[in-house]
Amino acid sequence: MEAVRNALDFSDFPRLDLIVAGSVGIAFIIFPLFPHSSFAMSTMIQFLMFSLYGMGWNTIGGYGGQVDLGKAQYVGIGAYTTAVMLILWDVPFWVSMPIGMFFSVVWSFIIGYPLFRLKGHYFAIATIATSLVLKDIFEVWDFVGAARGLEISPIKYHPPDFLRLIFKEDVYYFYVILGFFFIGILYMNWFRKSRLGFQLRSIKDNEDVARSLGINVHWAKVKTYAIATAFVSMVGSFHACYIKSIEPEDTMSLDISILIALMAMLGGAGSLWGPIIGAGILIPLKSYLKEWLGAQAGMVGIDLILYALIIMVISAFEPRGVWGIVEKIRRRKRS
Amino acid sequence: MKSVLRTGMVVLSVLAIIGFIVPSNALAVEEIKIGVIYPLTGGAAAAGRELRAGAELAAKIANNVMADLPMTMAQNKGVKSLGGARIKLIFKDHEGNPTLGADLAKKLILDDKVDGILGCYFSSVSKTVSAVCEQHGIPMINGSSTSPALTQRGFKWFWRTTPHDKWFTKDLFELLVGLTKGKVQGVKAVPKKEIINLASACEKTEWGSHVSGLIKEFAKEYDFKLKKSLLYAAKSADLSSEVRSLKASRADVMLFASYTSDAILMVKTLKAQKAHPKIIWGQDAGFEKPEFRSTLGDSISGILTRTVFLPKVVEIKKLAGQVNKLYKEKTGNDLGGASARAFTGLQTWVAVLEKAGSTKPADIQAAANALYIPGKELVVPWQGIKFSTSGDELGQNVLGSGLIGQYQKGKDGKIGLEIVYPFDVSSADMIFPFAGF
Amino acid sequence: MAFLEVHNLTKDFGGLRANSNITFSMKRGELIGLIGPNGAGKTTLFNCISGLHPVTSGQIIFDAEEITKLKAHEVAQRGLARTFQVYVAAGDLTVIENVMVGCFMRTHLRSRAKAHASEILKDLSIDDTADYLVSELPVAAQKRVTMATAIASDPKLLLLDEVAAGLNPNEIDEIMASIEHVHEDMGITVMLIEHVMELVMKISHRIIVLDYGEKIAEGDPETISKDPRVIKAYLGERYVREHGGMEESKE
Amino acid sequence: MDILVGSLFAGLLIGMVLALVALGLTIIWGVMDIVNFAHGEFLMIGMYTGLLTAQGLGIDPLFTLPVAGVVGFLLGIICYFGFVKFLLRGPMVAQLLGTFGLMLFLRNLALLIFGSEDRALHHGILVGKSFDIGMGIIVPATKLACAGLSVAAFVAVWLMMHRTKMGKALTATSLNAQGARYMGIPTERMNALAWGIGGATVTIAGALIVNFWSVNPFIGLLFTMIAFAIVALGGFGSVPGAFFAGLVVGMITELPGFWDFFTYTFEADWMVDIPMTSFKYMWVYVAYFAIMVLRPRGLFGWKQ
Repeated sequence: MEAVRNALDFSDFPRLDLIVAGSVGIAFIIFPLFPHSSFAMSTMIQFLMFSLYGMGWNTIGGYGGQVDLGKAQYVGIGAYTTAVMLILWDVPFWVSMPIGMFFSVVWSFIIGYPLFRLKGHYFAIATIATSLVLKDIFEVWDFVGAARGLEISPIKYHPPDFLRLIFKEDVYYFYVILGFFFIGILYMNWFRKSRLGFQLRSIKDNEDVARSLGINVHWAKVKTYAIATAFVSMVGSFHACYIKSIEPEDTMSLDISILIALMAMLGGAGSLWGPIIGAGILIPLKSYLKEWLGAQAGMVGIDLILYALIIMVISAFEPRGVWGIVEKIRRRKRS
Repeated sequence: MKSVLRTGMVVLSVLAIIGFIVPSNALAVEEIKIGVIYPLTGGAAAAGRELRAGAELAAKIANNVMADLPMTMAQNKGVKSLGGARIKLIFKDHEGNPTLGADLAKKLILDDKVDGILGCYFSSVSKTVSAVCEQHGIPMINGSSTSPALTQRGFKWFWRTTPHDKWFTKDLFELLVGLTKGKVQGVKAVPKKEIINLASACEKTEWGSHVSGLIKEFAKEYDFKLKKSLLYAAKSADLSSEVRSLKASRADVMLFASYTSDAILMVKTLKAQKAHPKIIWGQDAGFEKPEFRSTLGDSISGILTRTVFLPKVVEIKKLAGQVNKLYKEKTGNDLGGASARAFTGLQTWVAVLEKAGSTKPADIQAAANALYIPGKELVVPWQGIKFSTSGDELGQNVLGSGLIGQYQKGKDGKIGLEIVYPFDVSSADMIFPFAGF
Repeated sequence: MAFLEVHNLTKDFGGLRANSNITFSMKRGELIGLIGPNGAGKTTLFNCISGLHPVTSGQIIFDAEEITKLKAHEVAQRGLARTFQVYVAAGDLTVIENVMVGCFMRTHLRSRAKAHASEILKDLSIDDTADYLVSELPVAAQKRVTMATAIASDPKLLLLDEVAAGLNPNEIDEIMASIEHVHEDMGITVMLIEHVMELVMKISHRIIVLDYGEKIAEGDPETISKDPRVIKAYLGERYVREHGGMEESKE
Repeated sequence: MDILVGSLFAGLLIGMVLALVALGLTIIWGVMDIVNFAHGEFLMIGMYTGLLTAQGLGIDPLFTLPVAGVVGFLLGIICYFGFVKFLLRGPMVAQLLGTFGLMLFLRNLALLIFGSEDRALHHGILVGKSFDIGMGIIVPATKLACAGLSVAAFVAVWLMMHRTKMGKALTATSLNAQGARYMGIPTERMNALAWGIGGATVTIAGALIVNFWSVNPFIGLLFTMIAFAIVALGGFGSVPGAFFAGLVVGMITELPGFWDFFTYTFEADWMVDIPMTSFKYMWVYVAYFAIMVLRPRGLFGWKQ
């Protein structure tokens, strides 16, 4: 009961935050009612997906300070579980998604247990390594289509199919992922106030102190890693139904892992709004910059150069991201 | 404080509102919009440029009268049955990313309201893009993706002009069998036991692993022994262990599916390791690229590659020569496999529209299914274009065919590709066995 | 029955012996001071007792249970809390959130943790800083926060590592009062490492002296202040110089 | 038998090449403890430098090594003072994020300037030469030169670290920057120097290996990952460790060869179908993971 109350309780935020968040939330809900381009719609869906990835990453990477660069493996597990189950046994999305989450969590325990003996960038690089290993396995595993991947045939199902999450119009996907998004925010709001959340923030502060306060540091990290994993896996399942075609090279690529981490860090790791702001900046930037600049001949890669520069400037001058700047200003105002 | 927050708020809302800005152009009657999705940036940007130039050239010919070109679309200004409507190409760049490809397809269909789609070179992207087209009932013509699976999905809105890997791989085995029967120009019949042992090395993404599977299949069917079949990581740092493995298999024929950098590295490593098979065959891609030739120089003499278009075709086919001239004026390069197929892809689009006389998807669908373009109107050496409308391969052009070329040193001392298969159009004697590096 | 017993505790770091054969015991309700020159192994001893460092040999018994092999968090859960000498609060926890981390050891409920934390803050009279980041506070307040956090876990034994270092005389008086409050009113057994002699001598029931990793003396403050070994090892260099002799400290 | 000896030898050779690639990272990451995800991009820049200098000036690629060294040294110094310096003030996360940014930046800058095509050297003393010395041992000239340079560079760096004042100052800085500062060591300059030397060694490596491998803007990441694995396996801070770890990784990449040897020796047909080559790099990552978890000091290192 208290958990629900905590999840719904946003009262510790300044009023301004809530007004902004509320109006943006309402804008999202009514967004499809206005005339919009399909490009804007798919950018929005991407934004929501990456916000959710970022929220998941934020639990372990932001609150826990453990920079994880291997999230793509869980995107893969979620997406593959849903796709395989749908194609082979016609299992609806709403069943296969939790199963995918279960598989992801199991895998996260298997690798998380040894993984969290590492710290700092040794940990970060090890997460990349595990993700690449899993990708290599999927690339030769015939049951999941090996490198050819899997395709959810668009002609086999009759959209709109709410059970299997097969739609023709993006707007359905938009509302599904928006639902996940709001649930994700509530969950994160609960998480940051929960015992585990507090423990994790204490771990990020100082592991020895955390230990002496009775926190099983290793276990707390493994548990949180599992939560992060479940988030990512859930969106991975959605990704499978949305894109309808998955292959290791695309779904489990290192780029996705990096993008997830970069976005959360850019927005502000360790805050509720950080990953959302990060995704809100980078996803439209990526899409629209590319549309405006990248497609011009001779400007190849200019969008990514700009993107890299933003990342470099942020990391050099305000490693706590956009939200870090906001908080800094607020604190200065107060004192 | 407030000002900064307000700025943040403004940024967020702007990002949200960007979506509301709609580029909704009214449908102009005199224009037919074809969305073209190619890899214009990223790893395959070089191919993307060729593809784009090929498609643009075809559009130019369709939109203008070029009476001396013996092809229907050159005789009219625009599409005649649609009142001379001009073809307008809208290019999009998928960067080799299937997810992005699907997004772009939606954008083209819903925002730009294109009448049809052409693309996408990468089979993986063609897969997602064709799925979007299928859902929205928008016709898509594919000119250059060779994964067999694409036309085996029962799609009703997807047509492919190029032959696919299954045919190409079959061509190879036909060539091998031809060798044993003495059908190859300039080579006496070779006892089968001399070329019975095969080994293949394919890069392990979608395309390479497909090819690898096909080689396995056909080796069984044609009764060859596949001694070694390996998949390697694309963009590999080093291939010496792979090559050693191939060598150790004592194969007579080595088969590859590699992109450019791997193809170059593979041949370099073969050379360094002094591998000495009787036949080296590449499945297009890297083995056909100009960089492959210029980097490796004379040492590639004798290597075979499958392709759909060789500069030699120009000598056989008058039309190809004419188009090649135009293409060279435009880009400074000769037509290649990528550009010729992109050209043909768009040519097919124009023919379909001409036949349909309407831009309604259903009319286009009917026209495409009933289409026939005779081989003499094509730049590529096919018998024509006619799509299958039944069976397990829907929308596949049944009149296409592949070529197998061999790098040979010409009279001018330059290394170039000569046609060795099909046997009836071969342009030179085949070098057999491979002389070694 | 002793409350905390340490038998022959030895701790090596590579070739370096930081604690050698230390034996002492502590009664429930006692307040013990642990002193010694820099590098004497005081903090290492705390680390060993609280389980952060595995001991090389020896035995630690806390409240009738052997805790030698237990991990730090298990030790803490049995009611043994500690503070840290250098408290790096780089993170984004506010004062009250910091204290709540301690409270969460005993409860899963946020509401209860929060209530308990505010109580403790009030108790240590730092409730006015509740919503500040720890790093924003002056040193004295930071020290209080570390104490508050440790107390929040409802310990039976509290190990305080130099809570008075770097404070001015006024602040030392305040923190002394806080320690006494914790010890007497809350009934928590306390062991403290301290360089500020006024404080140790005044409030300790008993003092243990370490030098070069070995226990060189143990006894009530008065005895210790007269012990020649102690004076030589520690007080001789510092306390005597600063305060001109032993006699004044008896006040 | 030939295949076993051949694989063994090839493993050693490629191992030395990879060790050379990792040497710069050993200094920057292993010794100075600054993570650098742009390491492979430095290599890529070295490759382009070698290639373009050779083609532009019409000289043999071998003579471009000093040019590449200078470019790499400057690149390292510029990166340090222009960027990395600021990262070090922030938390560890900033290093990860920032050097990732640097990686993206360099990669896409190269893409903008050079395009995405693969480029390769066509002429040169080393290009395309190899020697067959029997027993299945075949030595490509480029790799042999790389291996020679690798040994020389490792010896030089080792001597520098252990025999010169500068090297000791570097080590002191890495062990305890604050302490080193108190002792009058200009730590800022030491860090910059580490970046300069690290950059120079990797660009020289790049200019050399471009004799054999073709280059494109995307080539960096694979080498970054391999270099990470080598440094981790060798143990942080251990220069000789990195060299031997390079050899180990070289052997791992030759695993398919050993597999073949057993396949043919035992005539085990089931072994033929195991796709060992597709897992070539996977074993490197697995080795990294295993070493980090089981023996965090690495095989030969002294620092965690």
